[in-house]
Amino acid sequence: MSIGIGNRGNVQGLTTHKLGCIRGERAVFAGLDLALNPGRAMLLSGPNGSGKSSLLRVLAGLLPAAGGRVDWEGTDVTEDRDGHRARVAYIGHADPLKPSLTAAENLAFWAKLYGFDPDIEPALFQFAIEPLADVPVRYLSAGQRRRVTLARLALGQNSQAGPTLWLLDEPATGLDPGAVSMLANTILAHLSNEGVAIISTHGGRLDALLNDHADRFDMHEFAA
Amino acid sequence: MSIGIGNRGNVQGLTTHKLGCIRGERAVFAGLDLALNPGRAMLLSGPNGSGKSSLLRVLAGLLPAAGGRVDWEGTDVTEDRDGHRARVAYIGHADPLKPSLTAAENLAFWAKLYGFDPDIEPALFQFAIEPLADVPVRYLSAGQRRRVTLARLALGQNSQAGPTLWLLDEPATGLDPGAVSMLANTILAHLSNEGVAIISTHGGRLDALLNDHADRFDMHEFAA
Amino acid sequence: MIGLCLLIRRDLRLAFRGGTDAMMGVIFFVLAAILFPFGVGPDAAILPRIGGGIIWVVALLAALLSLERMFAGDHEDGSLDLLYLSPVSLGQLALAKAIAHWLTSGVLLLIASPVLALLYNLPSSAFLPLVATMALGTPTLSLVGAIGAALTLGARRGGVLLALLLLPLYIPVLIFDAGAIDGAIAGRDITPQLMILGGFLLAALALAPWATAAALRQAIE
Amino acid sequence: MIGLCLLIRRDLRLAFRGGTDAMMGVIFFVLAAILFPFGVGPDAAILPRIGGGIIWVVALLAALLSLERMFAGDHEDGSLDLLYLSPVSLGQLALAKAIAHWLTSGVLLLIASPVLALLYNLPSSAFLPLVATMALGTPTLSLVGAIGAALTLGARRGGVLLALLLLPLYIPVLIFDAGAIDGAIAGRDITPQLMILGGFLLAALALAPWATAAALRQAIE
Amino acid sequence: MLHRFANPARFSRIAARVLPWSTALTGLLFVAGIYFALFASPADYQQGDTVRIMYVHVPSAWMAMGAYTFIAVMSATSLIWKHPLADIAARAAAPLGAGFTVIVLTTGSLWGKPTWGTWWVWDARLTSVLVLFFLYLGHIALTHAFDNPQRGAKAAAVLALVGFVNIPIIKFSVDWWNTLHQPASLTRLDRPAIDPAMLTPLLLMGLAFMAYFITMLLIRMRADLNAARARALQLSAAE
Ligand code: HEM
Ligand SMILES: Nc1ncnc2c1ncn2[C@@H]1O[C@H](COP(=O)(O)OP(=O)(O)OP(=O)(O)O)[C@@H](O)[C@H]1O
Ligand SMILES: Nc1ncnc2c1ncn2[C@@H]1O[C@H](COP(=O)(O)OP(=O)(O)OP(=O)(O)O)[C@@H](O)[C@H]1O
Ligand SMILES: [Mg+2]
Ligand SMILES: [Mg+2]
Repeated sequence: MSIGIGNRGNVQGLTTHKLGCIRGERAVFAGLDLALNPGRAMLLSGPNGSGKSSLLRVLAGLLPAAGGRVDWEGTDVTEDRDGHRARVAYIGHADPLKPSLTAAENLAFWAKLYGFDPDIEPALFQFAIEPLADVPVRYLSAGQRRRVTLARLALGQNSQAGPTLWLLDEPATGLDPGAVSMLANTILAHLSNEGVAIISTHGGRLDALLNDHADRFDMHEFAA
Repeated sequence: MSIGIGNRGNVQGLTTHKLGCIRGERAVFAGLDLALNPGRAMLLSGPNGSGKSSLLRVLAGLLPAAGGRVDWEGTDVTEDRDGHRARVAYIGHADPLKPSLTAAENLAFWAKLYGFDPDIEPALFQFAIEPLADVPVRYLSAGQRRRVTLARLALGQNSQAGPTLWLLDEPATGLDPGAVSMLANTILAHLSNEGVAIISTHGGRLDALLNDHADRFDMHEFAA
Repeated sequence: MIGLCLLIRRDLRLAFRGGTDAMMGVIFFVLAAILFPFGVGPDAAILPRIGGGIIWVVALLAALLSLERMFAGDHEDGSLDLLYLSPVSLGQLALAKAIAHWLTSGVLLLIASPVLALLYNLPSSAFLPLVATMALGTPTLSLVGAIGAALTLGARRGGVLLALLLLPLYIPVLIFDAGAIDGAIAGRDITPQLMILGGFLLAALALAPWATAAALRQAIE
Repeated sequence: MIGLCLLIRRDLRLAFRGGTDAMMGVIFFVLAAILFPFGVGPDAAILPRIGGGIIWVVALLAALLSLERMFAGDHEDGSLDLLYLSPVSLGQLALAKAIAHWLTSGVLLLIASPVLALLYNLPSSAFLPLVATMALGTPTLSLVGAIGAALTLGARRGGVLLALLLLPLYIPVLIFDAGAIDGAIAGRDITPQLMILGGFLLAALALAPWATAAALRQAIE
Repeated sequence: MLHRFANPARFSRIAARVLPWSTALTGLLFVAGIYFALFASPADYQQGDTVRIMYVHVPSAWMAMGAYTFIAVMSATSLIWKHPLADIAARAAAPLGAGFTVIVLTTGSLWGKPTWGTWWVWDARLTSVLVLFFLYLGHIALTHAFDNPQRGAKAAAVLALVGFVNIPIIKFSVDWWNTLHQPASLTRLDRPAIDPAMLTPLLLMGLAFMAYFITMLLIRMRADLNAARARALQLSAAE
């Protein structure tokens, strides 16, 4: 698990130290150490309720850690919250899309807000949803919605200074095999760009496609 | 695809004839014929937006067919809507659970409303969620919620005269491998009971586990 | 009948746990009634004059408030599909929802109204008529409201539409309610108004579940 | 600044497409104003007497109405997480939401109020003060309301709680507004009241976004 | 009888044949009605020339109520017999009825100022007509509030049936409550209590409004059917 730990002076990528998380007065995990070098993905597995989503939220800074610390390149991320937020791309279980806006409007909003390249065409193309660009999200099927959500990753990737730390919570939910390949290619391109990705998963095509570039991490061991 | 068609006099299970579906003034599929014998499952595959969910809703009677007919044991289901509703167990993309009620309260409500056995313990047990019985659904993880939704199937199964036609829309979404096995076992028990199940899927563990008892059906061919 | 009770119990439980904003109604009712004296000024002469009317208008607005989400939650999370597939008919569902809505808004308004009557210094002869009109009128609001809630389910701009649809249907109830209270204060016999309100209620009981069920059937797709 | 405009534009677009119930406010406002004469009775003498107060109470209730879902949609679908992670600060988000809320409720109320003044037969000397108090008061309602909306996000019985929290904060605004209108009708100078309302607005502008941001930070978890 | 027109194509053919006649009839009736109303009828001994407002006010009041009744009947036809043209007829009639209602309200107000000294009072008849206007608006809004037009039509049909209770209230409000407004003088069960010199223009204008309604209804229904056909062609071309 501990790749790259040791020479604290010149640590790269993401490391956590004795990280803990409490939700609703119950400890979800504790004493969790992980380390991830640039260019690598980490596949987070573990049974339902083992705390994968919670861990990703702690890493994103959305949930306060109950103990321990998260470091980026050796420095605690809580010291520079704005810097950390600019580094993170987070995909949760839910699709943050407005049903009454079209797919293109939804994406364009996030692109502009994050200061990404406002040309969303390539991102739509990357997930094969150009034909749906002008359809209100209300009418999209479950998998089509997920594609629109994921196209946000492509937006950041196609811009300079996009996020380097991708935190993806079961991103392949509802995707057909073709779309899973598109997602895998997007992630691989990110990794080849010295990016870091942590991806929760229950196994499946995405795991297989990322296998050569990913470490595995089982939450089960850290259940509190 | 057409297993059991031919002797219309004594048709068993579910058949459709030239079934069509229109959503938002656009034809989703047309001229769809399928037939399914008791004791068999059908794995519905197809790219995102190909109409798997729409087909399941038409079969459940939730969405009106735009053309063609759905027969159960040779008679049109629209002739006896109440009888058809009593026959159907439907699992959609969304989890019909109230966040403020506990898992047990949610399940008990559906059990009583459908006239199933009000003892929900075995169903909770079947999906390994007994420890969560008294937790409000608001606090459950994505996979835990899906398990509670699926436990409804077990409820009907453990009662006499439970539904015979199961329509499951990507039921394994968010489940860990252990839970997928529980689901597969539940489905297999249903099939061995002369039940019928139509299951939309994008491939994965559930497909493999059901392989010996399932036909496959690709929506792609019927895209309108 | 079992299904009806079950559905009502579930809605009440959800309201109590804060799953819906049904309780909003009473709070709104009380707050609004407190606010009006501030807005109008605590003129001792004018409050009793307008009190009956204000209490009724606020009750009506309170009923309107919690209506929008009467079926919306069940629609969004797929529960409505399951309710439709269950042995309980949509008419029973409509009736159960209206009863639950009334129990979480109308009944509480009914109980709160004498207090408000005191606040507004209404003459004591107006107390009984106020409670009587509330008892006859608020169930009608819930029943008719259910139609509107079902009709606008999934509509663009549902909330605005709901208000637009219900306002004209609520006005007759309001006219007779206010008329009864004014009549009582003036010492007139208010039996005719109460009869008409009772007639509205009976008509709503007979027609509203049917109309609501027809509207719900359209909303499931 | 770009972020602020972007957020406001998005909320306006959502309101226009019916994604939120922001428009509910005005409709509610107009409807309520139409209803009161029914409840109170079409007494030509009493309506102008209470009209100013009623208009303001209804405006306040209308503001309250659309507040509950100010952040709720973004909270439920995970948009709030992304807004927090974006370069825009939560304070800017709070300000943008309050401005969008005001544009979809306050401004429309402002425009509708002269019409209502006509309906209620208010003396013409009350028109300008009514519009002036609306212009100064409604932005305060939106800004203060944002705090309440953020504080009650995800709370059990959020709506009730919101009303309870905001009522005491809204009452001072109401008192000075109604005071200004009454004063104007009585021919008094209303500059002091307008100054105080302006003071409220400035204080709300300075403090509310900050408090809202703090509350939002707690709601994300 | 109704089912003879069930076929939209046959309806279109019949409408095409009727339209020129009804258009001409509408024009003739209006010319005659306006002539009698403005020139060939006496001014009222009490109200003077303002009484001529009546010749617009009263016919449009009849048509406002008549159009709603028509919509209600069509809605029942749509919900019970699923007649394909009923939804289209209801949808076509609603804006016309709303227009008549606006005319009643404005002419009433204009008439109210000189006779009652106020534009508006909250009395039962005026209020119930305002309610009718809201019902029309609700019907139109509901028809267009859904992305699926079918759903909008059915929802509006349910509303139309529910709202029909308002029609008797408008009609009898003047009898049930004593109000400022005129009670029925023409459409009552015993003899009309109106001067024949005023009756002629009133009846002519009533017929003119009715002919106008039928003409516009046919035109709107035909346009609606054509639009549906164009959409269907477009969809089949796209496949
Ligand atoms: C906005 C205000 C008004 C509205 C909404 C209104 C509405 C109506 C309606 C719905 C009718 C049809 C009654 C029926 O067929 O039974 C009617 C008829 C009539 N209205 Fe008005 N009205 C208004 C103002 C006035 C005024 C100011 C006058 C004149 C003083 C007036 C005089 C009449 C007369 C003479 C009739 C014919 C009654 C009959 O012969 O049946 N209306 N009005
Ligand atoms: N309510 C709706 N109104 C209009 N069109 C819709 C609606 N729901 C779905 N559609 C469209 O109908 C098509 C079929 O959708 P459906 O949900 O059946 O697909 P699916 O096969 O289940 O896809 P997925 O694998 O993504 O779940 C899609 O193209 C979708 O955009
Ligand atoms: N908001 C919350 N409040 C309290 N407890 C929570 C909350 N969210 C999750 N939990 C609990 O914390 C634990 C971890 O949940 P989490 O969502 O992180 O699991 P997960 O590994 O992502 O599971 P899944 O595979 O089902 O998505 C679960 O037991 C869950 O019940
Ligand atoms: Mg998770
Ligand atoms: Mg689907």
